[in-house]
Amino acid sequence: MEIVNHILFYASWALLAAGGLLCVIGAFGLVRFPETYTRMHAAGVIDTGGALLILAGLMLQSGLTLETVKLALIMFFLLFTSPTAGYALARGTWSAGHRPITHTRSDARTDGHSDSAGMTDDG
Amino acid sequence: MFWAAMIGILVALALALVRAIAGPTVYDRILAVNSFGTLTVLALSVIGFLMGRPDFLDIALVYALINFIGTIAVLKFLRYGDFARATQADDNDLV
Amino acid sequence: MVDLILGLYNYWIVIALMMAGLYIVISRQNLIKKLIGLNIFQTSVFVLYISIGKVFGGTAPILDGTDRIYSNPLPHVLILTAIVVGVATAALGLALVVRIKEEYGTIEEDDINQMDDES
Amino acid sequence: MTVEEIINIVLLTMLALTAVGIARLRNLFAVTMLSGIYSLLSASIFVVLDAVDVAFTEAAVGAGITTVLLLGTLMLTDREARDGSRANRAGAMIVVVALGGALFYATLDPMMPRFGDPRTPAQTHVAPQYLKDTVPQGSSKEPVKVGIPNVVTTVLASYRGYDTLGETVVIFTAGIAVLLLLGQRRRRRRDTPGQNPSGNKDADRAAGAED
Repeated sequence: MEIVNHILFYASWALLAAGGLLCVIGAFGLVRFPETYTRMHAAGVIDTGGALLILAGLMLQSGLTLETVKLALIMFFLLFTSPTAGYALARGTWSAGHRPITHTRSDARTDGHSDSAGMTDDG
Repeated sequence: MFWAAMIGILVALALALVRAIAGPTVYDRILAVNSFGTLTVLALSVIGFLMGRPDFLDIALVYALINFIGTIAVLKFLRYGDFARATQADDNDLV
Repeated sequence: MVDLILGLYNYWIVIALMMAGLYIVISRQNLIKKLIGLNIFQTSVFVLYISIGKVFGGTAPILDGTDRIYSNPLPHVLILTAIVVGVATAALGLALVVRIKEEYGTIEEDDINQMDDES
Repeated sequence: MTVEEIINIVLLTMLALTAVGIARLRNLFAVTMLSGIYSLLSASIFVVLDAVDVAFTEAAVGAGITTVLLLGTLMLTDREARDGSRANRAGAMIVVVALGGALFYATLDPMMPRFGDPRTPAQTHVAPQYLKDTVPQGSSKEPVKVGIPNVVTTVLASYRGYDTLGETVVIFTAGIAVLLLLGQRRRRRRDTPGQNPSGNKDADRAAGAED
């Protein structure tokens, strides 16, 4: 049993650290990526990778208790709601007239995401 | 050891806040608010364990649900200017 | 010095929030923006009360049978009432804004004043 | 410096930054989004400062209802706010900085209770009585007056029950007032068919004059 506890301890530590790292990576993408669709991809890293790893780490930490059930419920809701919200958001962005950038930076075209001036508000 | 996760979440919260303030389009802001909500849920879960009383995970649960409802309400508002309209015309936009 | 900053940081942030809320209420002409400013001001008071109730080493005042230090429950009760009343007044204010928009066609305060002067 | 203090400081700083962002932006939709973030952050701070009940309420009310109410208002009115005049903004800044400076000076008083200090008057005056009436103190076998484990509920429902009744009355009154304000609008729209609800100024003014 001692060994199993040790393994669980280190596994949860690794999961928590990896989850925190993924959150930071996703948030960096959210700030650095050029337009809404790519930023949506970065936010997906937070919503799936970061959230699931951190919640799994916490579940290993709390063992078979009520907390694990609550964490499982949170995980369940996040797994259902974040793809739905992401889909609705992508669809809203598309129908507002924004189009994804389908070329690399060297093409030097900039009309990809600024073709609907009415939707861009002040910074 | 919850510190590793907590630091990551706090940094991510700050970056999401930057995106929400910077914009530039409304959809970027909605995306940032959505990510911010998910990160808040994670932060609340980790804070519970960090402070030694993990029995307040219910708050995180409530947040996970309210965040989703909020995002859908915002998108419905932007799309139709209304919270309760039928969505028949939806499929014509993608053409 | 560090003790002073740590001991007073909450109050300073509360003051900053109060200033931001008051600035929005005074300087902006838009009525919705003014209501959001009032909201920020309100939240600064909430944070002040909850900060006063915190005790170092304490936990939330929900008993679990063990011997613990608990934070002060009284500010929590007061703020619980204040939040709910706050959203009721905010709803009333927003309804008034909607009516003003219908009567005057604008929600900018200076335009409304100008119209009142003309008529 | 404890764990809670560090998280508290980081979250409070972000809260102040969000407030400044709200003050600077003119697009009302963006302001609504930021006010959602603002209430999420303030609720996280309430959890760190041990006020879990307040965090629950703030989550439901602040992030949920207020955002939807603001969106509904934006739907019926404008989405873009104008800046105030330059003189107006300068005057506001002077007033605000003077007030903030005075408050900041007041906090430097040595009698000002430090954050988290258990010996302040707020901690020693009434609150211990409430806790004592709910918690069995140490080894004493004295019966507990109120048996509810959540002390906030105890105070809210037992000791300050009339307070809560008054709160309900306020909400009821506000609800009636909102219904009266918005119900009148629907009746008038039915009287003058074809009128654009958010329509041009003159038609609205004329309709207002008829009342």
